[in-house]
Amino acid sequence: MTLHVAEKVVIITEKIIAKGVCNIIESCGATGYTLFAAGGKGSRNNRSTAQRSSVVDDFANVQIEIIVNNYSMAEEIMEKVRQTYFKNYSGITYLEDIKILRPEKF
Amino acid sequence: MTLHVAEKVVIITEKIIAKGVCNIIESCGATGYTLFAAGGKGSRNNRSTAQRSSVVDDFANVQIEIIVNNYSMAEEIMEKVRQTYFKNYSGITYLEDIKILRPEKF
Amino acid sequence: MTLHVAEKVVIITEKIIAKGVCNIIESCGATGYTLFAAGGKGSRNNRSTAQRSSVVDDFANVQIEIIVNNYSMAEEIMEKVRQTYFKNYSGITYLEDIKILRPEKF
Amino acid sequence: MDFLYDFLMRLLTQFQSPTLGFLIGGMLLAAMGSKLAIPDAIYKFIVFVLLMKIGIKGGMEIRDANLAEMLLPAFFAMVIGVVIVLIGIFVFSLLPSIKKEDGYATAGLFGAVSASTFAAVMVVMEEESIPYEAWVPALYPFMDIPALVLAIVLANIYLKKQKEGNETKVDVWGIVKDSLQGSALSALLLGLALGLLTMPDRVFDSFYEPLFRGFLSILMLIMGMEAYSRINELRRVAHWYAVYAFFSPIAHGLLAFGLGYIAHHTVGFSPGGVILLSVMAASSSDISGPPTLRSGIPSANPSAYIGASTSVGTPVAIAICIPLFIVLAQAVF
Amino acid sequence: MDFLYDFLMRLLTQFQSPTLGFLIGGMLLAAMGSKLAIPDAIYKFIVFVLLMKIGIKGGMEIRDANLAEMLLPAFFAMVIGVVIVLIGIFVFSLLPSIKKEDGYATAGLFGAVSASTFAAVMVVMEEESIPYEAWVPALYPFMDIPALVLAIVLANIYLKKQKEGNETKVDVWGIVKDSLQGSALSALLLGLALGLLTMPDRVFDSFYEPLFRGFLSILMLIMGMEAYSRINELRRVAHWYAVYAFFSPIAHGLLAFGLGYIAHHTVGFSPGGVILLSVMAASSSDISGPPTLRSGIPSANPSAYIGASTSVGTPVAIAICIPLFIVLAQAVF
Amino acid sequence: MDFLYDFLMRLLTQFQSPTLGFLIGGMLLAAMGSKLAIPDAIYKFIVFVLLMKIGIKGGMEIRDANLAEMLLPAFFAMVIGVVIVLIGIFVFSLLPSIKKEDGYATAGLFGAVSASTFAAVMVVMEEESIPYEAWVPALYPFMDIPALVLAIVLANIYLKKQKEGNETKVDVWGIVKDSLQGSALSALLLGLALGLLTMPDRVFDSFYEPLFRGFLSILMLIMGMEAYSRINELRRVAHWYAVYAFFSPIAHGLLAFGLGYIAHHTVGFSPGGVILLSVMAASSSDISGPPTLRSGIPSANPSAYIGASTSVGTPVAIAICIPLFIVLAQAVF
Ligand SMILES: Nc1ncnc2c1ncn2[C@@H]1O[C@H](COP(=O)(O)O)[C@@H](O)[C@H]1O
Ligand SMILES: Nc1ncnc2c1ncn2[C@@H]1O[C@H](COP(=O)(O)O)[C@@H](O)[C@H]1O
Ligand SMILES: Nc1ncnc2c1ncn2[C@@H]1O[C@H](COP(=O)(O)O)[C@@H](O)[C@H]1O
Ligand code: NA
Ligand code: NA
Ligand code: NA
Repeated sequence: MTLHVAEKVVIITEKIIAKGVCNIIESCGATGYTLFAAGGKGSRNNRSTAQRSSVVDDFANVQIEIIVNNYSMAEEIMEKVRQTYFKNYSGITYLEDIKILRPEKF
Repeated sequence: MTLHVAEKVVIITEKIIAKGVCNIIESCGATGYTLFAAGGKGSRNNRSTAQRSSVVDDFANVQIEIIVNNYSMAEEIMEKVRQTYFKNYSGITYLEDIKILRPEKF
Repeated sequence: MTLHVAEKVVIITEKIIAKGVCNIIESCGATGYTLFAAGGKGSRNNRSTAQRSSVVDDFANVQIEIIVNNYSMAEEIMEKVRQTYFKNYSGITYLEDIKILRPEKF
Repeated sequence: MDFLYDFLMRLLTQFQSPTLGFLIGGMLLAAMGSKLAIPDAIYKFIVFVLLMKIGIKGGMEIRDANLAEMLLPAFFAMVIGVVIVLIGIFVFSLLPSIKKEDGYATAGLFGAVSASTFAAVMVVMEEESIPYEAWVPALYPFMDIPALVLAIVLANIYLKKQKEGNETKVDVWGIVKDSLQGSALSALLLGLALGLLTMPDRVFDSFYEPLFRGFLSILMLIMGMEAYSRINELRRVAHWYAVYAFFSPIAHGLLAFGLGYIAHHTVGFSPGGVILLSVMAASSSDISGPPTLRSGIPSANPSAYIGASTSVGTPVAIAICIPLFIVLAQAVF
Repeated sequence: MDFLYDFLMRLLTQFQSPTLGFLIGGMLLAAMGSKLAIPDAIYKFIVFVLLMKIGIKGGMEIRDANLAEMLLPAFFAMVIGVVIVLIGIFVFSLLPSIKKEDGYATAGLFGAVSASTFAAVMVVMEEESIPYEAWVPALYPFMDIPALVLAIVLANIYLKKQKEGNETKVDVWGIVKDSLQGSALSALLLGLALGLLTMPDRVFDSFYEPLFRGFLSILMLIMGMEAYSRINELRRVAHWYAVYAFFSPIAHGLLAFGLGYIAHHTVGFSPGGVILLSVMAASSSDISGPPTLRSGIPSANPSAYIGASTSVGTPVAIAICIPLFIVLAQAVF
Repeated sequence: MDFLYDFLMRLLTQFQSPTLGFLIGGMLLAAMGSKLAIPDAIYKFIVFVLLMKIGIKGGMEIRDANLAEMLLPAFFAMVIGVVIVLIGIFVFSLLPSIKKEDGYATAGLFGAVSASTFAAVMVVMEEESIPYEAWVPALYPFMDIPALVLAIVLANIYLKKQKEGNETKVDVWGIVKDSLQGSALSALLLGLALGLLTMPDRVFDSFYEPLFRGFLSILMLIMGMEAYSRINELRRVAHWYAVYAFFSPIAHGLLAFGLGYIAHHTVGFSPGGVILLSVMAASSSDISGPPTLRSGIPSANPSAYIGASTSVGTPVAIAICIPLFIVLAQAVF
């Protein structure tokens, strides 16, 4: 089993802009992404996990993970998301090194 | 605090086969695993997060993470899951290096 | 785009102590954290994902991720959580290397 | 002529029925990109309550029923399930650009029974006060399970032959068990048992019965939204699925109507029972069938069979087949 | 004097009404750190059923209504939505330490309509058997949408001027669409259409109508818990938001009462209709408005406008404005 | 003899009661590996509505009640909670292979009260039209809280002694607060307050009352599934837990019956009240107790105490103790 080095971009931000972030991801050419519901606390605010009834549900968090086998695409996604949204919406983004099986898939 | 290098296997696949994947994981000898509900988009299809009523709920995604302190067990899990399921079900798998506290626990 | 090396502490434990764990995290000086609902199996028990009605819901798992740009803070969080809780509650903790954009944010 | 007139009139009335109204409303909402969504937990609970209501009611009334009367209709229900699958497989084998196992799976889904369509026809029967035998809801599994089992078994035999050409063994009992353990059949059978063995009249009258209509209206809304949102998937597969899904419910219903007619004249099966049997046959499984097929025929493409059933089959069964078989029964009996 | 006495008496009775009781109960539970939580799925379902009930009822009765009568009140509803926003923006521009776009967003939210307050006043009208025109619920979007659109458009014109000083274009239709696609307006309009075009009497009588009061009680509990838990956020922003949120509902309601009075004398708008129009004006959007504003004016701080509306505006509208405008109508008409 | 005959007859009838039917149905479904699952959001909502119903009803009727009558029964409720815990700890200290703190925790859970068992007995009382004092539901916290507090305090004193052998201080008020903040007691007390202070008759009659029976049936189904799925956990701990969980509910109920008998003869406590007090004592907490114990005695193994209560204690309380104490009351009073 040969593994290949690849990158995982992680974006944690408000659920309300999840769709917009996914559009950016696709426009950068990523082959896919995975979404998780999340709660959290950051510099701006407390966000509840989607457990209790939140009258304004769209302000919960979402974590989006994108695997790319190409460092510059990772950079591009992070940069675009940051520039488009992180002035007005809360959010952070970071990168992890991972090892994948089939580089042609990503 | 001495940390020890270990591996985290990540599997993202259809919820409907989660049980089968967990059986493979246990049969390979892993000490545990953690499951997350996920949505996503990949080469095959769009999978919704479990928010809206999905008439066919079992087609949502699940992410399974397994920590092993043994590279060959990681390989074995990835290989077996891939061979058993990824021809017919959507799914990806990858590996991350992590650092753990008590290697004897995993 | 210059990326900076940082650490991600991951804690998987029982939902019932999530609040206590978050207090420890804040007391150690972390700037934020992110929470996920999780299910899992470990040395102690099977924990269901929060899908079916669990009469005793507070025993589901939660995964907490904390990004810190400072190795000793990571150590401190892991150590304190372990000492405070892991004798009586199930839980594991590990560390991942990540790359962040703005080190001053964390 | 009269028949056609009656049918068109009833079709018109049907379009004024809230049941269909909610279905179409759901489609329109989805088409207009509305963010309205019924939470998954509510959807699951609604399906549970609807099936419990049908089951408990059936169980309570079966107590005094002459179950010998049920034998022939139950046998016919099985025959219908089996024949629909065989016809379906045959039809798909004639059509171009259909992957073999996708055809098997689609035929299986159309042989099985839709819980939502069944609940919808029950409300219409009540509104029109058309009587039927108490045990008719118990025919559901007799049609549903054989259809799913047959489709899965035949597909696996086919697939194994492809691979090895040698001996084949499929776990039939495993598939039956999987069907029975599914949430829809579990709820229906639990309801039947509780209706039969306990005295649930008060909880039935105060809860399951009054909520039935309202929960059905919301289920219809969900099915409408689902139908619309699956159309895109259906577009990506061969168009023959849509054609099959449009015409076969009518054909399947007619087949069942014919057998029901025989049962009427031999064992006195009621006209109301014949209508229900026909709508069961016309319906295609949307809740419990898909997961069973997904694990039974993993290589079949779910976009094909789920799209065909949810986006076309169920709307046709509800909007066209329910009024059609009521009018037909009125014309024939 | 008499009026004041009546109002205080009614305020007292109001405090005995379960509606307000649940609202206050929710606040107390949150204040005492209770772990009681109504699941999000239930909350969404409750809002859906409440709005469907209001919509279906309205739709069923509009059928025989003379819609020409609706023209002037609908026009006034629009005027009220617009004027509230303009006044709000003006007021906030006079207050110190208010970020410009936060003022726009808050004014927009108070111009829009609260689904929960509206449901609450409907129950009171029923309890008091105060009659009103069947089409009054249909006034909701006429006030809600213009208010949100205007606030977002003005904020964007302001923000673009800040940046560039040159030509500005805002996607008005996009904002209208976003409002209509929101879950609250979608449900209300779907209900209206179903009430108008289908015959939902039985499902309405057996489901939507009986659940209305109970679901409202739970929604009030949730709004109470939410009000309390948002107070902390409100504290962190300028205190003027709380002052505005306390007094403006009364002022907005009075403005609407005045216009309703004119409509009463010109086109015979009923006193009940005037009360409803006033409470709509007094209410501030809590369910559908915030997400629309969040995407329409992303740089505005949600803690300011949501805190103001949910923690102060809605409790004031329910506890003070509902009894106030009923008493006022009794005094005036 | 007559008594035994009556009891067996009633046990038989009880097996025909839908309440028990749903409980057993849930166990069977789980045993057969059914995929049917009631979503967590629905479960939480059901528990909330059941407790609100009991609370509101109690609150409405307490208004005209003579609360002085309540003093002795409330005192007895406390005594029962305390004595059950003390006996439990003593019994477990005699049994082999029981970890000390697991015994404390299990005793605490059996001293506390089960919301689901309590709702179940309320339905039976209604069905049998057995009258009781309006304030009996308010006895719940008088038994529940002292039991949990005592178990936690004693366990912590024990644990601290183990470690240091020196002075010990346990935060009693913290535990009481934790109990009161739990979702079950919060809902019950909120309901009591609303029933007492507001006029919730209409919302009660149109919503909480009609849904009660149906929601209880679903809660029983859930408890049955939970009971079965926890049996495996129970197997892994000492078998004495199962033995204790089987016999102690009957013993606890008899103890309460005795004290209730005294209250009957001294302050005229009604036979219906004695039955309710006995079933409360017989029941073991399944919803709110476990989380309180988990944080109060973290080193105790939840598989032991939750397994004992949910898998054995609750089924015994519902299936055996409810009919037993009704028959006993009929024999004695
Ligand atoms: N240091 C951190 N570690 C983990 N997650 C974080 C951290 N800081 C922020 N987050 C997550 O990112 C979201 C937005 O952060 P912010 O923009 O700082 O409000 C928060 O709600 C958290 O979920
Ligand atoms: N490039 C990617 N990055 C992150 N997640 C992915 C990626 N590709 C696929 N996935 C996830 O894996 C699931 C199955 O992928 P696939 O088999 O390609 O349909 C998708 O639904 C996503 O959740
Ligand atoms: N080897 C592992 N890999 C991934 N997750 C694990 C592993 N071991 C334990 N966990 C998670 O940590 C939780 C607590 O573990 P434990 O304390 O061993 O019962 C489990 O419920 C799992 O969610
Ligand atoms: Na069929
Ligand atoms: Na307003
Ligand atoms: Na007890």
